[in-house]
Amino acid sequence: MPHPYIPNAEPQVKAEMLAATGATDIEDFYADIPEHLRLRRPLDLPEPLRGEADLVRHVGGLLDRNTSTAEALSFLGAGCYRHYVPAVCDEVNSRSEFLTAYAGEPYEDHGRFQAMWEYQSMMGELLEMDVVNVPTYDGFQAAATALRMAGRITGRGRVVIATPIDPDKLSKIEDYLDGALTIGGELDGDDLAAVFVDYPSYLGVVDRKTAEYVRTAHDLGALAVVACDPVALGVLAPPASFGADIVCGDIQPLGMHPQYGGGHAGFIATRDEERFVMEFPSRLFGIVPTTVEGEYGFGDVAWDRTSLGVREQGREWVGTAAALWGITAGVYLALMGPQGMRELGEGLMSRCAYAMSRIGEIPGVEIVDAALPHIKEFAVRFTGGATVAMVNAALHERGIFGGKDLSADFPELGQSALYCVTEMHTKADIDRLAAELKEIVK
Amino acid sequence: MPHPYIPNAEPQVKAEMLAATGATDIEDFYADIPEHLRLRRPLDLPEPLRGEADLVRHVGGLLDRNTSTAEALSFLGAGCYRHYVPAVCDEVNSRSEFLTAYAGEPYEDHGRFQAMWEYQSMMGELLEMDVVNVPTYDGFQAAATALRMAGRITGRGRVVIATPIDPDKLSKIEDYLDGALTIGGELDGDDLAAVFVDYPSYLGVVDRKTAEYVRTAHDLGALAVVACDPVALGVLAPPASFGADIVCGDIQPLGMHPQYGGGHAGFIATRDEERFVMEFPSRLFGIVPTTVEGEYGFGDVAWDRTSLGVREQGREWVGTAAALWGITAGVYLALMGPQGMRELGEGLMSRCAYAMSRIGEIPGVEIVDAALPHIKEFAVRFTGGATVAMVNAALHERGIFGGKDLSADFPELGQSALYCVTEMHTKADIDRLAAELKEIVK
Amino acid sequence: WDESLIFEQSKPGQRGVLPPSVEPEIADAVGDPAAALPDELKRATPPALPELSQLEVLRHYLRLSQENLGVDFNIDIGQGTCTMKYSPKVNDQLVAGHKLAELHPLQDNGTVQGVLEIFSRMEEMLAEISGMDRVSLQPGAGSAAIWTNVAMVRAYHASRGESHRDEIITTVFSHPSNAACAATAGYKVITLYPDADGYPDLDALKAAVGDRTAALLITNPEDTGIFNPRIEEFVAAVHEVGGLAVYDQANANGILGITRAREAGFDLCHFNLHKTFSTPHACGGPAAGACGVTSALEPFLPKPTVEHDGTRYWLDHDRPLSIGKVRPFLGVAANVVRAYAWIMSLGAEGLREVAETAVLNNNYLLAEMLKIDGVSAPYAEGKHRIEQVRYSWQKLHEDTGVHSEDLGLRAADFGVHYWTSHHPHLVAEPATLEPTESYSKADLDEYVAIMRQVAHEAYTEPETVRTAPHRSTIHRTKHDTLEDPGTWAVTWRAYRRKTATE
Amino acid sequence: WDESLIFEQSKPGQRGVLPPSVEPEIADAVGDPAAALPDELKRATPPALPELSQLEVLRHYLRLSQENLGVDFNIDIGQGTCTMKYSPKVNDQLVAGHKLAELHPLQDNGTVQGVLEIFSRMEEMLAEISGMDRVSLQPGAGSAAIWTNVAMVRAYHASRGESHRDEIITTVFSHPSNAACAATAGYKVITLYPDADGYPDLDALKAAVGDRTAALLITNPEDTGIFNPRIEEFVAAVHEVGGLAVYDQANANGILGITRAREAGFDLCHFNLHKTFSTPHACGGPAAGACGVTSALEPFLPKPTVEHDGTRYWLDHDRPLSIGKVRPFLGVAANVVRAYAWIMSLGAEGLREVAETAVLNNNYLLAEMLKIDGVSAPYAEGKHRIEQVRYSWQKLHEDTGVHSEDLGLRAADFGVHYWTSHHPHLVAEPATLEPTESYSKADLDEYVAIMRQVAHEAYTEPETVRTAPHRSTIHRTKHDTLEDPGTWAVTWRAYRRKTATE
Repeated sequence: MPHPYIPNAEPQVKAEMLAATGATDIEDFYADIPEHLRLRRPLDLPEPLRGEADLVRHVGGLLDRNTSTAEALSFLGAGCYRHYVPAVCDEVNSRSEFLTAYAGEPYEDHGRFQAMWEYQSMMGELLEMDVVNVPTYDGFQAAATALRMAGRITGRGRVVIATPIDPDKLSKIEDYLDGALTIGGELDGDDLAAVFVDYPSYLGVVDRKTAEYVRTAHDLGALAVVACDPVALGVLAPPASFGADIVCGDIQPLGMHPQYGGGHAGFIATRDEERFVMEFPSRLFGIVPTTVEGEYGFGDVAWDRTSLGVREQGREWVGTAAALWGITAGVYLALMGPQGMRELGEGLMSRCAYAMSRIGEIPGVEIVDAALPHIKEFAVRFTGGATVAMVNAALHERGIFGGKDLSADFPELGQSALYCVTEMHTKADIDRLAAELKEIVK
Repeated sequence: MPHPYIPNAEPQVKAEMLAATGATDIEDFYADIPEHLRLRRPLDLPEPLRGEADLVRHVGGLLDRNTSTAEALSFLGAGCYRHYVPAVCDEVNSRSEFLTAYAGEPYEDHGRFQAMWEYQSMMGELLEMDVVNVPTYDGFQAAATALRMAGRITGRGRVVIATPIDPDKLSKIEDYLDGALTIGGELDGDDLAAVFVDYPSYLGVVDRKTAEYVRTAHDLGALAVVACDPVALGVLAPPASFGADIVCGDIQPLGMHPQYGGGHAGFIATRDEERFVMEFPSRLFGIVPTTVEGEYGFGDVAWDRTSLGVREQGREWVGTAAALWGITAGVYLALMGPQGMRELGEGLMSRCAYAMSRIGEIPGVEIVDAALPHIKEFAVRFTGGATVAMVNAALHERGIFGGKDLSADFPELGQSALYCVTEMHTKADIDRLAAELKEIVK
Repeated sequence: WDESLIFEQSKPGQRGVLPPSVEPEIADAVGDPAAALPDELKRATPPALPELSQLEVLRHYLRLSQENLGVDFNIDIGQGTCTMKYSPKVNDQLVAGHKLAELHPLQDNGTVQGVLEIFSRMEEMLAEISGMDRVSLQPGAGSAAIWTNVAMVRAYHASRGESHRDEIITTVFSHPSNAACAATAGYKVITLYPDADGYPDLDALKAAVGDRTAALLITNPEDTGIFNPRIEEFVAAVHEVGGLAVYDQANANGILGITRAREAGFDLCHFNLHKTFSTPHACGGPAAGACGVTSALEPFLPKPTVEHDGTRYWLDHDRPLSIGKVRPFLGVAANVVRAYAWIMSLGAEGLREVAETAVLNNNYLLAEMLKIDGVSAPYAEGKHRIEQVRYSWQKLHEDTGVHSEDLGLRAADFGVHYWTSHHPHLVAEPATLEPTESYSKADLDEYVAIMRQVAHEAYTEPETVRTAPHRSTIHRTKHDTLEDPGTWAVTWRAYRRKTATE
Repeated sequence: WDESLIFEQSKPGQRGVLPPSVEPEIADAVGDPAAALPDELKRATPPALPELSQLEVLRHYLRLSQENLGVDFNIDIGQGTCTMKYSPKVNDQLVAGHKLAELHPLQDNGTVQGVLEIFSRMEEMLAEISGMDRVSLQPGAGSAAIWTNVAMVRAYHASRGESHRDEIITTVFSHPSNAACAATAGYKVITLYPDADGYPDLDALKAAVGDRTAALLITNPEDTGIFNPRIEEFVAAVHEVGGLAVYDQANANGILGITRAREAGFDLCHFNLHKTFSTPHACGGPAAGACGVTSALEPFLPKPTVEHDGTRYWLDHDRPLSIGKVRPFLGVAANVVRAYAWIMSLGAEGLREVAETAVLNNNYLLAEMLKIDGVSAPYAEGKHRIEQVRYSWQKLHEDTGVHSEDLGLRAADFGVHYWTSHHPHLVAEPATLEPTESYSKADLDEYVAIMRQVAHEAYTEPETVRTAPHRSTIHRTKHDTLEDPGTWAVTWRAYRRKTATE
C-alpha cells in the first residue's frame, strides 16, 4: 500500500518503471555506494503515524502542551513582537501558489517577482530609500551584513556600536565580522568603517543623539548604519532623512506572527548608488520593460555580485532566506497605507506612555529613562528588593508573561526587565499588569 | 475616512460620482421612498469595532467562551459527527476561488461545475446510482424532498416510516409534507407512496429487515426511500444494491467539521429514469461536449423542472443551499478512495463494537440491541437508577460530553442515551469513558 | 489549465489519505464486526472511487479552483440580485478555529455560551434593522427562509381556523422562490405584473385579494432596482382581507437604516445573510437566512429559540405552536458569526454608509451604462434606482442578432461576467447589474469599459461575440444533450454507460 | 491576469485595514507622546505607500498569486537540486494555530514544553538519519547552515591554536554557498573539478590538501546526481592533514536510510529541511537548516541548545566554546514542526521508500529523456544516477542555435518549467531535473512529452521557442537594463525618478 506522499511506490508501477530503466532492482541505482558505507539496518526512528488523524493527534497534542500569548497576557518583546496580523496577510501567505513556489523564472512566476518588487518598493517609501533587498534571514543577519557592506564600501576595518544592543544580536555580529572587522573602540579615527545605531535602542529609547551619530560618522568618513523598527516609521523620521547610509532591521512586526521566533526576515536599504548596490549580497529585483510596449517585467539587478552568479567571487553569500515574509510585509504595508502607519505609530507611543506612567507610579518600581521618548518598549527596574525572576514567577502564576530579564546582560540597570506594549494591549491589560505588579512588589 | 469595506465612501470620490449621476444628494436616489417610511434616526446598534484587531478581540473573545469537542472528549453524534477532516478538504474549501464564487456560467466558472459534477459522480459510485443532486440544505431536507418526490412519482398520498427516526427530522418532514402527504399507518395498502427507512437507524442499528422493507414497498407498488450515512458505505451495501428507489442523507460526515450544526448538506440519488429525474427540485449538473472535440463542458440537466426556470411550475423550489460542502465531500471521497472508505467503515464498526462491549459490561448499564450490528452509534440504557441527566452532568465534570439524552423522545427505552464513537476515538478514550461511567453509576 | 476529470487520473492502488489505524488491542477484542452484517447489507465490491495520491488530489482541485471567478478575483457586479459583495477575510478566520468548527450542536448549554450569545445578539441586531419583534436564524439560506415564512403563514392561519386561505400573491420581479415555496406549501400562486412604470400594480393586487388570501410575498426594491412607493398600501390591502404581508428583503442592501419592514407594516420578513450581510457565496451555499416576525407571529417560529435569562443563554424547545424544525439544530453557525462580525465592524453609521454607497454606485453605473449603444434600462425612465438595475440589450439584439447571453460570455474573455437574470425574461435580453458598496469607482469604470467593448464588437464583429468565450477553459457547449434523457449524464457512471452504448 | 502595479491602483484616502483605536482614557492620560520626539526624529510626511480598500489589496495579491507555478500546481521537477516535493497540507495546518504561531520565543520554558520536545525529538531523529552525535536546528536555511558549519570549523581550529588553517576545499558541483561562505569567513577557496567520469578528482584533492587545510566542503551525490564512491578516501585525505570534513547534504533525498555522513567519516553535515524534509519553499524562504556534528564539534554548536533532563526540556545558554548566535532565538520553528510531522508520518521504512522511489523516478526520467533528440546526460555514461541529473542541450543548441534557457521558457507555455542550473555552466546548456518521490509516473511522462514537444519545436520552428513565452503573463523582458546603474530600478521611487529624467 503506497504512502499518500509516494505515488510510485505502488508495486506494479514500480515494476513497470524499473523495467524502463533497464535495472533489475532498486539496488542497481546505488551501485556507486560502497558496501561498507551502506546502512544495512533500518533507521532507528519512532513508529510512523501513517493515518493523518493519528499524526494530528500526536503533533497537535505536543503543541497543545504550550501556552501561547493568545492565552496569557504577554509583555514580551525584545526583538520578537506580537503586533496585530491582518487576516489578509495570513490569507495571502497561506496561498498554495506563494507557499509552494520557489525559484522559477520571471515569466511563469511573474506574480512572485512582482509581489517581491512591490515589497521592496513599499519598504523604499517607508524608509525613503531607493534600494531595498529581497529579505535576508532576519534583522541580525541584516545588521551583520550591513556592517560588512560598510567595511567593503569604505575599505576600513572597525565599527562602533553606539547604542545599547541586544546581546544576542551582538553575538551574531561578532561571529559574522570575525576576521573582517573589529568591533568597539572610540567614536573617532580614520579606521572607522561604520557607526551602528539601534533606533529605537534595544531598551526602547529613541535616543536624541541618533542623528548626531550619523553626522559624527560622516565627519569621520565612515558610514552610518542605522537599524530601525519599521513598525515605528509612521511616527519616527526615516533614518535616511537624517543621513543614514545603510538602514537595516527586521520586518517581523509587519504582518508576521511571533511563531516562536520563526517569523523573522531582515531588510537592508541604501541609496541608489553603484558603490552601495554592488556590495549587497542579497538578490535585488528590478523592473524592466518587455518586448511588448507597456508591459512590466522583473529580473535580478546586477546578478554578478551574488554568490549564486559567481560563487566565492560574490559578496558574502545568498540562498533561500525569507521571501514569503517579504511578500507578507508588502501586503501589510499596502493594507495599512500612510495613514494606518501613522495611526499605528502614534497609538503605540500612547499605549507605551500610558504603561510607563502606570508602572512608574508603583512604589519600588522605576522606569529606566522615563523622560525619553519610547515607542513600544521600556525597561522596568525593581528597586525594592524584588528580583526580576521573582516578579516574573509571580506574574506567571497570574497568567501574565512579564518582561525579558535584563539583569544579567545589563548589570548596570540592576534588577530590570524589558517590557513591550503593542496595539494588541488594551487599557484593561495595562491596568491589570500594573495592579499585579503593585501587589507583587508590595 | 472611508471604511476598508466601502471604497467609494471617500468624500471626493463620492462627490465625483454623484455629479456623474446628475443627482445632487444621495437622498435623491431614495425619492421613491415615502417620508413616513423613512427611518429618520440612526439604527440602535452597538458601537462599531472598526479596527480589525478590536473586532477579533470581541468576536474571538465570545467564541473563546465555548468549550469545543477538540478540548473535551465527546461522544455526541445523533446526526452531526466529528469524523476526521483531511487537511486537503479544508485547504480546498477555504480557497477564495471556491469560497467567493457563486452563480457564474459554466465557462468562467468551469472549475466549480466540474468539481460539483465530480462530486455527483463520486457519490454515484458510493451509492451505485446514476443520478445525484447538487446538494440541498441538509439530510432533513433531503429526506423530506425524497418523500415528496415519491408522492409525485407514484401519485399516492401516504408514507410510512419503518425505523426509529430522529424526532427533529420527523418534525421537519411533518412540516414539509403537510397538505401533500400523510405520515403513518399500516405498511400496506394501495395508497402507499413510500416506505422510509433509516440505514442505520437513528439508534445506530443496522436493521436486518432493511432490504425486506424495500421489497415490501415494491410489492405494494410504493417506492422505497432509504436514508443512509454515506460514511458507512465502505462496509454497508449501497441501498441501490437491494432495490432502494430514492436514497438520501447528509454528507456532513464526508469532510465537514461539526460547526455547531453548520456543516450539513443533503444528497438525493435515484436511478437514471426520466420519471425520477424530472421530479428532482435540485439542480443536476450534467457533462456535455463542446464545439471543440475532446473538451468536456458542463451545464444544468432538465432546467425546466426547477423553480429557477419556471417558478411555481417547478418541482418544489431550489435556491442557494450547500454547494461548497458538496465540493468538499468530493475532495474527501477522492482522498479516501475505495480502500479508504472500506478501512474507515471497518474501523468504525470495530471501535463501536469495542465501546459497546466495554460499556455493556458495566453493572447498571445495558446496550440497547447489543446483538445487532452497529456502525458508530448505539443506545446506552441506565438500569440502576441513574438518570441520563445525572450521568451526563457527572461526565461533564470529568471533561466528557456524554451521549444525547433519548429518555424524553424514546420513553420505551427508559433512561437511555445515544453514544457515538468515530475514528477520532482511541482505545484510551473509550476505556476512559467506560471507567468513568462505571465510577458514576456505581 | 484544462484539467481532466478526476476519474481519468485514477491509478489502482494510490492512496490520498489513510484512515487512522485500529489499535491491535481493539482488533483483537472484537474480531471482524462487519461479519455480523447480513450478506445483502454488506458491501460486496468497493465503490469505484478514483484512486490518487494526495498531491494529485490537491493539484486537481487547486487547478479547478483557478478555473473560477469569485468576488476576490473579478469585478463581480454582474450577478444582479445576488448582492456579490466583499466577504472580509477576518470573518473567515474567526470561524475557522476549533472554538466554532469543532462545536457539536448538542453540547450542554454551559459549554456554548459564546456562540449562543452571538446568535442572540445577531437576532437582536436584525430585529432592529428590520424593526420586527423577533428573529430566527435557523433557515439555511434565503429560499429556506421564504419557505419558513410560508410555513409560519400557514400555521398562523391554521391556528385561527382559517385554513381555507389557499392563495398567495407575489410579483413577477420577486425571487422565484416566493412563488415556488408557496406552491410547495399547497398554495395557489397569483403573480402580479408591473405597470407601465415598472411598479407593481396596486389595482391588480386589489383585484386579487379576498378571503382566500393567505399572504402577499413581495420584494422591495424589486429585481429591477425600483422601490415600490406604495408598498404600505399593498400591505394594507392584504391586511384588510385578513392576509399577512411577507417581505422578501433579498435586496435590502441599498436600504439599510433607510427604511424598514416594520414601518411599512409587514408581518414577516427575511434576509439573506450571504447577500446583505456579506457571508461568502461559496459556489452556492452554505448560506444563511433570517426570518423576522412581529410578536403575533412569534409563537410560530422554528424551534428551538435562543433565550437569555439575564445571566445565561439557553434553548427553548417547548414551543407548542412552532412550525417545528426547518433544518437540523440551530442554523449555519459559521455564517451567523461572520455576519455578526460584519455588522459589528460597521455599526449603524457604517450600515447606512453601505446602503448609500451601494445606491450611489448603482446609479453611477446606470448613468455610465446608458451611454453605451444598444442598452436600455426599462421602466421608470430617467429615474434613479436603489440597489440594482435590470438592463435590456433588446435594441442591440434587434440591431445585431446578438443575445444578451452572448455578451455575457464574451465579457468572460475580459475577466468579468454577468448572468442573464431569472426567468421569465419579462425584460427582453436582460442583464442585471448590482454593484454593491464593495467596488471602487475604477472597478465600475473598468466594467463599463468592458461592456462598451463587447457591445462594440457585437456591432462590428458579431461572430466574435456569438462564438465566445475564446479565452476560457473551454469553448461553447452543446447544451441540447442536457434535455434529452438518452444523453444527459449526471454522473461519470451514467456518462460511461451512455457513451459506451452509442 | 496582467495585474498592474499596486502603486498604480492607489487612490487617496482609501484604507485597507484600520489599526485598533486608542481608548479615550489612554489618549486623555498621555496627550500626544509623539510631540516629545525631537523634530529631526519625527516623521514630517507620511510614507508614500499605496492607498487601497481591503478588497483591492486582497484581489491584487490573489491575482498575483495565480501568476505563479508552485509544487501544488505543476509538475515541479525542473528546479533540480532544489528537491521540490510535496509539502503536506496537514503540516501547514498544524503550524497555523496559535499554539505555535502565537508563541513568543522568550516565554518561560514551562510554557513551551511542547515545542521544545519537538525540537529535541527532531534533533534526535536527524542525528540518527545522519549518524552524527548532535544536531542544531537554529540556522534559517541551507546556506545559513553551511555558514554555521564553516563558523564551527573556524572556532574548532582556533580552539586548538590552528588558526593558520586558511584554506577550504570544495567541488564545483557542490552548492555555490559552500565556496561563498568559506570566502566570507576569510578562507581561501580551492575548487576541485570533476574527472572525465564526473567524479570529483581524488588526485586533485590530494594535491590540494596540506597544513593550511581547514576543511573540505562537499556535496554527495553532487548536483549531477552522481555519487562519489571514493568519498571515504576524500574524507580520510583531509583528516590526514588535520582538516575537517563537512558534508553538504542538500541532495540527501535519494539516500535516506541508505548511507549516512557518519559511515563516511564526516565531522559536520547539514540538511535543508525545505528540501529533503518537505517544508514548503515559500518563494524562497522561510526555510530551515540543520547542522549535525560529531561529539568533537559539539561544544561549538550555536547556542542555546535544547536539553532534556528526563522530565523537562530547557535551554542551555552556558556554552563557552559556542560560536554564539547564528540567528535570533531557536530557529524557524514552524518548519521544524512541519519536518518533524513529515518524518513521523513516514517512519524509517517510509523514508527509505522516499529515497528508493525518488531514485527510481530519477532513473526512469533519465531513460525517457535520453530518447529525445538533442539532449544528453554528460558524465558517467550509461550509469544510473541518484537524486537528479544535470542534462545538457548542447547538441540541440549546436543543431538549432536555441539555448537551454529558451527551451525552459517555452516549456512554461505548457504549464511546466525548469531552471538552467547554477553557474558556472560547466555542463553546457544545462537543465537539472530532480523528480523526487512526489510525482506520479503519469506526471513524469507528461513532463517528458512536453520536453519532447519543445525540443521538436526547436528543430522545426526555432523562432517559436526563441521568443517564448507566448502564454505567460508577460513576454520576454529586456534584461540589460538590470545591469546598468542608470536604469536599474529596485523600487517604484527609483523607477519613477529614472524614467522621469529620461
